[in-house]
Amino acid sequence: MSELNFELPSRVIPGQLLCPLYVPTEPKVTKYIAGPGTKVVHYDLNNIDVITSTRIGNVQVVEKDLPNNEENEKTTNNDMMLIEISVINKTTSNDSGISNTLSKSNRDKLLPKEGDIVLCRVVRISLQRANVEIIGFQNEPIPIDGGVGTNGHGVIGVNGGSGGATFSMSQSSSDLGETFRGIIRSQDVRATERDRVKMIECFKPGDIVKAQILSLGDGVNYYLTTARNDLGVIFAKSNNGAGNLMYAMDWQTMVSPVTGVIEKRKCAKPF
Amino acid sequence: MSAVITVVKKNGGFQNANMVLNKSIQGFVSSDEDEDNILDNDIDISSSESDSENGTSKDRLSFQIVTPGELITEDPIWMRGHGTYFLNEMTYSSVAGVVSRVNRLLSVIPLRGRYSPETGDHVIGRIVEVGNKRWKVDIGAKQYAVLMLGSVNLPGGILRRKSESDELQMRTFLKEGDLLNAEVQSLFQDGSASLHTRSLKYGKLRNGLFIQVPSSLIVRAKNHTHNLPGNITVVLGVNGYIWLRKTSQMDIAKDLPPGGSTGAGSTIKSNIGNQNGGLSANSTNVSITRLEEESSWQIYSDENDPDLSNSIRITITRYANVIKALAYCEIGITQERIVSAYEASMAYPNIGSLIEREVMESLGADVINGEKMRGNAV
Amino acid sequence: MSLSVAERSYLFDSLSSPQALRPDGRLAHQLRPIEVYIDFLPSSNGSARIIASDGSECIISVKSKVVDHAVEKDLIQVDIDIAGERDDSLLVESISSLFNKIIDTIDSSKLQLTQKYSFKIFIDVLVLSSYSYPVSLISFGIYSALKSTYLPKLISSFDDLEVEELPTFHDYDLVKLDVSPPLVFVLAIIGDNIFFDPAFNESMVANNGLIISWSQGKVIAPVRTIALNDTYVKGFKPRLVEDAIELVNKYAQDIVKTLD
Amino acid sequence: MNVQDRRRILGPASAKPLVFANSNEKQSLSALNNDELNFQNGIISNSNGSSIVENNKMSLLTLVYGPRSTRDVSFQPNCKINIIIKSEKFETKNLKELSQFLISVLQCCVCLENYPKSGIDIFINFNIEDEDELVEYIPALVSGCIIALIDANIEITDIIGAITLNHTAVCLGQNGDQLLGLWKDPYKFNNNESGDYDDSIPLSEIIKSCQEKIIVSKQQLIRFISNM
Amino acid sequence: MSNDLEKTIDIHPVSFTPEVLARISPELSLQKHLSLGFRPSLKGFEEFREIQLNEDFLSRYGKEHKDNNIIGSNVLKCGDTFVVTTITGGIIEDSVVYKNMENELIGVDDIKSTDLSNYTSIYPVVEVERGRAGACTDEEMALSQRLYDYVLYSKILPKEALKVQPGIRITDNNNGNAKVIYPDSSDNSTLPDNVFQISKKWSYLLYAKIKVFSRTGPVFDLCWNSLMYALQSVQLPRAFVDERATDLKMTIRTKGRNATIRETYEILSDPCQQYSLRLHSENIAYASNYGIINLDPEAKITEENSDEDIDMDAIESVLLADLDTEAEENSVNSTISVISNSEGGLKHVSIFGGDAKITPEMLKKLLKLSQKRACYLEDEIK
Repeated sequence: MSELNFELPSRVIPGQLLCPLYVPTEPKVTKYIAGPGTKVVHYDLNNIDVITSTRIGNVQVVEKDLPNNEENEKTTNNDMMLIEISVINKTTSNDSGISNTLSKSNRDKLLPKEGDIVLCRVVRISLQRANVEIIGFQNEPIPIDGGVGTNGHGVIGVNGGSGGATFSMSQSSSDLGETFRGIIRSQDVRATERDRVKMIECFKPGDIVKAQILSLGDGVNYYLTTARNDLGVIFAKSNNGAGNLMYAMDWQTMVSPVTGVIEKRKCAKPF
Repeated sequence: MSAVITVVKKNGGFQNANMVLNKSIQGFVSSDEDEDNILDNDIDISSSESDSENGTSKDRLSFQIVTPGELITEDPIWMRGHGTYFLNEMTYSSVAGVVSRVNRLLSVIPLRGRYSPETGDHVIGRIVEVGNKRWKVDIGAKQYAVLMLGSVNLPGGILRRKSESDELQMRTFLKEGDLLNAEVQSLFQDGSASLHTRSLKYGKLRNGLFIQVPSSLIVRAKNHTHNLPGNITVVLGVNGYIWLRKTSQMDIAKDLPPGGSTGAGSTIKSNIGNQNGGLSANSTNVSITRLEEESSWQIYSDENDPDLSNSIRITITRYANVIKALAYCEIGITQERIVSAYEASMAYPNIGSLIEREVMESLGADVINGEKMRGNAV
Repeated sequence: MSLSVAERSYLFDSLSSPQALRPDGRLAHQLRPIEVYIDFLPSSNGSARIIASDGSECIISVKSKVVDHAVEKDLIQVDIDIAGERDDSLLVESISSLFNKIIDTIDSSKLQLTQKYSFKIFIDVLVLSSYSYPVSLISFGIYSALKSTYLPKLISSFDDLEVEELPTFHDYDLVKLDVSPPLVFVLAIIGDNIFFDPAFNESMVANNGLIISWSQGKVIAPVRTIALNDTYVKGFKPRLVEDAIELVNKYAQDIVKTLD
Repeated sequence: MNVQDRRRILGPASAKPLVFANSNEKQSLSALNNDELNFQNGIISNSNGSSIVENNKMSLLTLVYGPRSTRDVSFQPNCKINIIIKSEKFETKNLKELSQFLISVLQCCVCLENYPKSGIDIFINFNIEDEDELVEYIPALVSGCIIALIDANIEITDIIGAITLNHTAVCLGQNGDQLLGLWKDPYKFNNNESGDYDDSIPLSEIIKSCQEKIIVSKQQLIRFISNM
Repeated sequence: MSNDLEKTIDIHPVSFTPEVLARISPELSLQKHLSLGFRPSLKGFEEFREIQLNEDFLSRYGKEHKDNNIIGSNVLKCGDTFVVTTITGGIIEDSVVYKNMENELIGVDDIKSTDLSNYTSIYPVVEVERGRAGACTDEEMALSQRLYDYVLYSKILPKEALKVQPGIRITDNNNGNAKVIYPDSSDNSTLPDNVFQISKKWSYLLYAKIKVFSRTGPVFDLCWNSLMYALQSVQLPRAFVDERATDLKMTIRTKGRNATIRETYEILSDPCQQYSLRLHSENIAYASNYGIINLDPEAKITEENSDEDIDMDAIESVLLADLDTEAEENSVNSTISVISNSEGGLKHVSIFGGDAKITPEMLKKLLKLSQKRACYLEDEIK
């Protein structure tokens, strides 16, 4: 990494200026790119664009290769150096042992985004697809309120009963995961023999599934896939949820160690 | 008149509302008489002279404009079409509009109302929803139109096969809010339209301004994209959606005569004549040669050209106001009229004054008078 | 309805350029023409119907009632309804809160009938359709309606503290209500430019908006900033407030003249 | 309200709330005006972010929920901010107007484009409200929202400073170079004799003096955020 | 097939953080914790959460003088959760029906103070803040109703304590100074006797607004305890009637209509004089809750005797005090709620059987725990 010709603060708070977009350094002009945790903001006072931090964390600087497509040829010359500047959240940087193989950035997992591995619960299946609700990310802390409200008087959902009617607000439940919905289409269940997938032999309502986000989908649903060995059902109970917990035997069978019941699922490879 | 705001103030609202309605109807009629364009060839409004052969109820049938509930005819010989209903052997109108008779079919074409798509219409639409392998498009009709993923050209050339990744990244091609022009490919059972953009003259719209006029003012024609003086191109969607943009290379090429010419958008007038003739063959020529380039990602770009000069923008604004003035005067909108109104508007150096009622009315009058003088009018 | 990215950048570039080109060619301080029909509701004390050139329309009715002003403090009350919006939606409630504050600045001593009783004025606003933030339209409507309001003429005596009597009125004679309601202007800030009366497409690219009230020759409170869309909103140079107030002070008088 | 709320136990309808007679020993509020705000964050575990902002006249608890999914069926590329202020003292209409104002202000700094298809819901609860005017709460409300948003790990481009001066609230960004929000209400001389209101000061001057004060007044907030 | 079975009885090696596991499989999470000897909240089985009290700093009679209408308050913090209770007052004119009833009662000599009709309740509105708007949830409605009922049946709040004994505000004709005189004050000898003969009677009403923040588990006992603390802090203001209002009659003649008589009694609260609400303090009791759950033999299966057949009689169940966390709330179906005072007097017990094995020993134990808890809670306020 090349030397910076100005001091970057190590720890920053939102709104703190990091650097301008271009810095005339010798022998090359340095262009900074706003990475995760930063944003380009126009400053009225000096009438320049600068990169500002958008979260609390530590500054990280990574040199990037010059992209070699035609667009850049017009504007940049070879005397330019690209540096991506980003702010890494203190919590994420601390437990660096957890790394997500798919998402390159360490951006906080506030929202599911393309490529993320998520855990979801199957709520409905049809011939073409399984509807799921996303309940969290793998190995990411999640908000505590899951929407249960028992008080010795039975289970009452937070948006259940007459309290269900809400208006103007985003959602009634307080939890992020509980309310984002997703779809696993039959062709996205597995990588082979995709045309012959029978949804009923892959998922059952109530199963906990590990899946990857394919796309943001439409207004309501994310599109998810389980077409990988390590993706699929991880928790399931036999007899449509009435029986015992089952464990994966191979990639399409699960068994309950207590009762010996065997059911079909598209399992995540457990090892 | 104040430069800041003009206020028309009247006592009693609803009576005046009637006056406005009358005026608009008259406007419609007058433009009707002036220009046959307003009506399609297949619709024949019989005037009182050329009335029905049996001629039993000549006085009733002589009404050209009817209001809902108005008796059209007592003669049961007519087949009842859209906009009519039948009660006690008599045919009444169910909308406010113009009576139309085609052979034995009697229908009323509403003066106002939502656009009803027909196959082959060149329309402009706005994406409202990205769905499963299709986009929902607002074209101002009763239902949203559908644009299937298979009905668009994707980056990488026409012959490219649609892959699954395309389904997942449909939003990168067209997303909510995007404007495009397209052709109505077919109609579904319920009257909603299925669109396609499989031609280089269709696709995402950029470099300009969107305005909307009642769809009844746009006349269906062979060509709906016109290059106007001042390096401006207008796309007149049949649905009343209009796009004004800076003339692009494509637009110029399209207007060139088959032999090829150097004048970029210079000879509009000459083009008007040969548009019907040489155009279709010509545009396909261009398409093939430019296929490679235009099928790249650029056709779905959201970026405007960097060289949209202020003078272009001002001209676009002037055209937009001129078209709105024509719409205000309920004059059918054609390329010739836009140009003639544009020329007339040059009398007003301040474009902002074109939004005033008197100015709009005088512009409309200028256009009509101009046509009368030239003898275009019927 | 949202605009496409290309449309928005076209609009934003035009509007934020030093020449400040508006999509309909207006000058920065020019408002769109409006049509006002007054006194169109025979059973109201005053009414107005106001139509903007983009088809936005709102109707206003003024009704009155005799109240004991010792009991009822607020003598003018505005009730706002916007077609297609719930009564408790953020838009309706905040506009209605704003107008009740604005109306509060009207000198209500003109409504006093006797030492004990006053007229209470109810202004009902119904926005039939609106394509941009409707406060300006509503305030012009309220202005026209109040200016055309006639109230029954009092024939009983003014001094009624001793005599326990309700005010009585002339059978048909009416008195014109003499108040000067404030006007409210919406200004859009785009780049470093300020625009009066932003149209729908201008609002969609506005960096910020200002609501400025004006009455009898000067800018009065309430003054507010307001986001006119949810994509382009950002801060602006503080001195623009000064410019905006100056603009309002300069042109509001003309507007009042044309409204009258 | 004619509609009886049958979901809550509200007691007999004929009852009237206690009305306290005007006390003559009412202390003047302006004496306490310069009280510094105290901040706290992350107290509420079932929300994504939370903050408490208090001084001896107010205590407000701000909760941030989200970004979370919305009920909007159409795709939204940006996230929507929603604010609900709960207060016993002020009318809902006024609170909603204030909510709309705060949403406008926060839109200037929250990176909305990072959170597609979602909404950020902010709930503000007043625990103590001893101030007579809503406008006086705006600095605390803005600070509360900012801390709670940071606590929820939501990205923001600026720490907004807000000052209320002469019954006018001014929200400034970029160290005072940008005006993000302005709120001025018609102020009536109430029975209380606060003489700190002067109508003759033009708005631009108020803004100017706010610009001068902003750095100092933001200091404490920034210090707190740096230690979060 | 049997081959497959043998080789795949392995424990799932996919690992999750405890939070994630609690969300995706609460039962498993709970059982795993219990098999290790503690609970998901890391408490012991019979351990309660610490509580912190912040009594009565919100009300007008709190440490700092405030100009609000709150006459009693409490902030109770328990673990992460905190409950804010504010009590406001109202005044109602006693209805005729009530007066008649009272006369009848007076006619009977021995009014039992234990008669339920001599007690009233507080009107509670519970709000559990969970980031939602709109109508109240079933949980909130159920909580409010339980609080209302239990306050009434506990006989804490005697109607007598809420009677208003209004004073009279007299305006001195000479200097215009207003002065409030109460029937029991010393300097009322100068007044005519009939001045306190006001024909109407009033009672105070109490309203409680209970806001629960940061809910992590069942909250009824927290709400109840907070309400108890708040009730004990309530100060009722003295109320007075304006002299002019005591016998105000006004006739209004409207044009052509009947004359109407308007009579108003403006009853105002004295901002300076107040007295503590007299509760039946021996009836004050505190709430606690318990859960009983069967230990899942599967959870221990790896440690020992995995081959042993599971004997249904040998299923062990454990008693958990003070349920908390999502995992417990979701998986513990047998719950017991107790309201008890420090002497062990029970005001309320409810047991929901669920599926767990509840032994009499457990019940005895939990009653003892409740008493201990009540002692602790009672000491907190002193």
